[in-house]
Amino acid sequence: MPVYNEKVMEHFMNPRNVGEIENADGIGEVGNPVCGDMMSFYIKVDNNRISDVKYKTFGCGAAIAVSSMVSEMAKGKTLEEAKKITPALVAKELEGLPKNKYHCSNLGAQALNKAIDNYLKKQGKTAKSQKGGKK
Amino acid sequence: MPVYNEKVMEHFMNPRNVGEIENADGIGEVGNPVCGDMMSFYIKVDNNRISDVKYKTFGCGAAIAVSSMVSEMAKGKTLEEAKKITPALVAKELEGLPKNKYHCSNLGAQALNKAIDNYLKKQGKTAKSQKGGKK
Amino acid sequence: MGEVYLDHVATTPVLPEVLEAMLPYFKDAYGNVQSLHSWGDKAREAVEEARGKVADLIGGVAEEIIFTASGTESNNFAVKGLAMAHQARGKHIVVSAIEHFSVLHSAKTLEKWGFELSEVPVDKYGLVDPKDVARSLRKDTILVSIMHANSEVGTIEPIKEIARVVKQSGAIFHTDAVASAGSIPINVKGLGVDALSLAANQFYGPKGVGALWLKKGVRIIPFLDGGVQEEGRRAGTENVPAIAGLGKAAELAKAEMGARAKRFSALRDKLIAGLPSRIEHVLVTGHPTKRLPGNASFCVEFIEGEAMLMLLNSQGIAVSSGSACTSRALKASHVLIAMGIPHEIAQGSLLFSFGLDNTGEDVDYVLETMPPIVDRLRQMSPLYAKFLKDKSRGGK
Amino acid sequence: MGEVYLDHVATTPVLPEVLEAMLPYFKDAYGNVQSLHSWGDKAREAVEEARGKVADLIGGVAEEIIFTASGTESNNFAVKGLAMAHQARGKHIVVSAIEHFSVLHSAKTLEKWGFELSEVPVDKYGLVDPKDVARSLRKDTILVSIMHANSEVGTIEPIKEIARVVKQSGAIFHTDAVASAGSIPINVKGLGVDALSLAANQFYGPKGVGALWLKKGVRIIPFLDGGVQEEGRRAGTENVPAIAGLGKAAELAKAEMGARAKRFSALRDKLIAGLPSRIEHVLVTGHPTKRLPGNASFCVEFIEGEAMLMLLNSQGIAVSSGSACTSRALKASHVLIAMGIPHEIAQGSLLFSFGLDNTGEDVDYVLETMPPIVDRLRQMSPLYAKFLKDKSRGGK
Ligand SMILES: Cc1ncc(COP(=O)(O)O)c(C=O)c1O
Ligand SMILES: Cc1ncc(COP(=O)(O)O)c(C=O)c1O
Repeated sequence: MPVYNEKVMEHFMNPRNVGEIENADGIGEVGNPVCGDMMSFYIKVDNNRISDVKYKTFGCGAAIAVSSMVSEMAKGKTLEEAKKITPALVAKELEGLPKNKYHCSNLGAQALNKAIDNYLKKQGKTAKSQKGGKK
Repeated sequence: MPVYNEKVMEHFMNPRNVGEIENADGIGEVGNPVCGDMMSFYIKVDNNRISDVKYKTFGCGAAIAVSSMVSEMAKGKTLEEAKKITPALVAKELEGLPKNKYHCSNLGAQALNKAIDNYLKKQGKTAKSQKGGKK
Repeated sequence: MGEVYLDHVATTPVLPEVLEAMLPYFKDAYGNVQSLHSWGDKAREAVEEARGKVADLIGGVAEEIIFTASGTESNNFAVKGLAMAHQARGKHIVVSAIEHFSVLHSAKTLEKWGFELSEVPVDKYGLVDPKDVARSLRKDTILVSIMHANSEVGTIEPIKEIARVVKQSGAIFHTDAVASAGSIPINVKGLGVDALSLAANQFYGPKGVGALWLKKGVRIIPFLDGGVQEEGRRAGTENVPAIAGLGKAAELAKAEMGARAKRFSALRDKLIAGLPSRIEHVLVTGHPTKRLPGNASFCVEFIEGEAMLMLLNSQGIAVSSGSACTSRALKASHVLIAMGIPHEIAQGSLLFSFGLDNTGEDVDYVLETMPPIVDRLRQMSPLYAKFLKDKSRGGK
Repeated sequence: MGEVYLDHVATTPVLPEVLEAMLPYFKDAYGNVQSLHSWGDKAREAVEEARGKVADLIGGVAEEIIFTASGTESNNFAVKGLAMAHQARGKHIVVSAIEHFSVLHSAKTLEKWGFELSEVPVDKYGLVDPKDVARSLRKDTILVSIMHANSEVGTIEPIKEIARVVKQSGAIFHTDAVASAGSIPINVKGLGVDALSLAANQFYGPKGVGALWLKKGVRIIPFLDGGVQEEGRRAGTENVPAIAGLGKAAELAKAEMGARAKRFSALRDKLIAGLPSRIEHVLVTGHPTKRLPGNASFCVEFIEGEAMLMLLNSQGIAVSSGSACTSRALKASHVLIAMGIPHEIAQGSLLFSFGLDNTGEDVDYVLETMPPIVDRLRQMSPLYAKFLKDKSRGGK
């Protein structure tokens, strides 16, 4: 009885979209190595749509599989759609995660979200930020 | 690894001198069934010597083996010699008893002792008793 | 000379199928359940499969099963762990007078730790009256532990009725089913208990493994501190082969329970009918009908249990006794005493417990072997001599 | 793809001779040790024979051995039982910072019960300094528990020197030798300890059985309440087959200890020399010479242990890790942290532990398999990317 199901294992063994995007439109970093997991998500946005997504992940099998799954789920989605990717949805797409690994699905969704926020911030589209337009 | 050694087992399986002596010269009763063991010793005394000894015993394997051993040890001894049969000597003759059965060897020696005392008392030879000579 | 094992209450053999189920986990699939590699995977699989089977045996859910190393550990864990977890609500606990020492002494330890303990009495059959339980309950009662069946006299307690009473008070109800689980049908939901102990070696599983069923949501403080095994509720490397054995034994027990019980109770009834008809002054102990299928318990008057046991052993018959001499503590069975049996009669306790290898011929052999043994010991018993003389029973 | 088990620290397989020694006690000589008939006699014989062999392994006396169900139970029993028995003299206890959780969490439980706890630090090799122990001792210190060897980093502690210090204070000294007993020579008299824990599944014995050696005359409060087994010190039906297995494993360990240690340490040294020479930024953890023969432990920088472990497993190699992700509690090994290893490096912990089936080829296979795995994970590691950019180590 493996700890991870086949879907998770498949993503762990063959993670999609690994890497960095040079001059990414948005970057989101979450976690830190002290607690065991760290993810950096990079997105490219075209026409309000995530045209490319890459990530680097330091962490366990679940963290890697979650990163991979989030990247697949995000690709091609509009920013609004992508923002609706919740940890629960990620876990569901992975057909379940061990209880003590739930936080990994949180991290994945959070990192993507942060990357989107980072993009929006740069675009000056967030309420608070006036620094937009750097791109 | 049996709880009792072979010597004890042999005495338990073939106890010597079981029975009562009618018109015994001395009777000694010790123990009570509440604590699990009870022995009644009967002696016949001739010329200050234990010419016959019998007993009835309610109790465990050790109690029965001890009774048998005590009866063997006592037979033919003078009263003074018989009084020197200590629990330790009984246990030694039996080549050892389990720790929690030591009290059985106490009972055996005690019962014999009581029977001797009972005889002496009847003989009026104890300091306190003046009732001797009933025999 | 026969070789007749009639001491299944002490422990049962391991069935061939059970041993078969254990063997792979000694030498091949020997991994640690906590290991994150394929050796661990196989071990985990075995343990989770067994968890489901044990849950099935008692009508529980797999996640509610916590594996332990013995019935004793399950009882220590339940009594101490539940009392410690709920002491904020009160410090009073209730047990019956005939609990196994693993419950009774755990409760006494709690007493030393500042808890208060009440003991509910039993009647002459060893039955607990739910009304007595009700009377013992207080506002600060947090835990009641009453056994499902008593192994020494076979009496089966009215747990369902007791549970109803306990539940009304809000206390937690644990039952020690070590003597009954695997032998008679148990459904934890139907019984209405919160926790239940069982042990594999009572139903053809291996020694060294038991379980505590704990209703979902009931808090408990771990008894064994350490690693995160069993969802953090019981530390220590999981005993995979033994757990696999328990699982298999549970599966077989469930499947064959009816057939086994039928066979055992026929043997039991034959002995219970036969012995007192062949030997005078023999008392059947325990309840006439509410009793474990394989349990035939007696007190033989005027003689002592260990001596009988040894003479029976010399004839190849293995039984047990609750006499003072057979206990290391040199006290007659607290169960028999609680049932109101006088000490001197309790000393003659003898317990025959049937199992899968036994036949009607074994009973015949016992019925034939017992009378001369009893005779012989009575001939040397000062109590019997007294009785013959003046019909008096008991000590001086 | 190979099948290379390098996780003997998690558990060892049961040797064929050991299983052989156990088998008679499942189906034939299945009696209960407490039974007073011949089935009991056979069980008693097996247990007493094993008791002698376990005593022999550690230079103790048979009557000083108390059988338990695991290393965890031995440690709970020792720490709680000794503290409870001697609390009249004081309520202060001392442990090292790198104890196994079964000691550490037992000590924390005692803290909840009103005891005071001091933790002695270790140096970067995981060594306890006897002077630090001396400094921690107080007038009311009743118990010191410091492990004989640490399983995660292999470091062997100077128990003899520590014992000398502890003895001067009059405190009782327990050592957890679960990781070392059966692997390196132990003589309780020479060490000068009062109590010592060991477990069979660490040296080719079965799971589910351990022992506590307790010096004659040292008082302890039973941990498992119930029957009178083990001279009243540990209740519960004795696990006869497992105990027989422990005895056999102890006998074999004693006879073959030198040869085994020689083989294991050759494999260990080969890996310890080879891995850092093939992979950059690999740290050997634990002491360079004072270490268990079969233990090779590392931290691989910039990547995480579980991921490595899973990729190794996909290549048929079984190891363990002390990373946060491999622990249910999601905390990096307290051992590595106590040794001053930064959290982010501790996450890359990897532990290879050798056993009887391993060969030099297994080491070669590891040395060949590891570099691409490390590469692959580093390629996806944001920490490694940062390091390449600005030579920075650690998190944000
Ligand atoms: C009712 C009951 N509870 C608990 C136990 C303890 O079981 P063990 O000695 O296997 O731990 C027994 C043992 O016979 C029992 O009969
Ligand atoms: C040093 C040490 N102590 C105690 C234990 C606990 O042993 P177990 O889990 O077998 O109970 C271990 C387990 O690996 C250990 O390494």
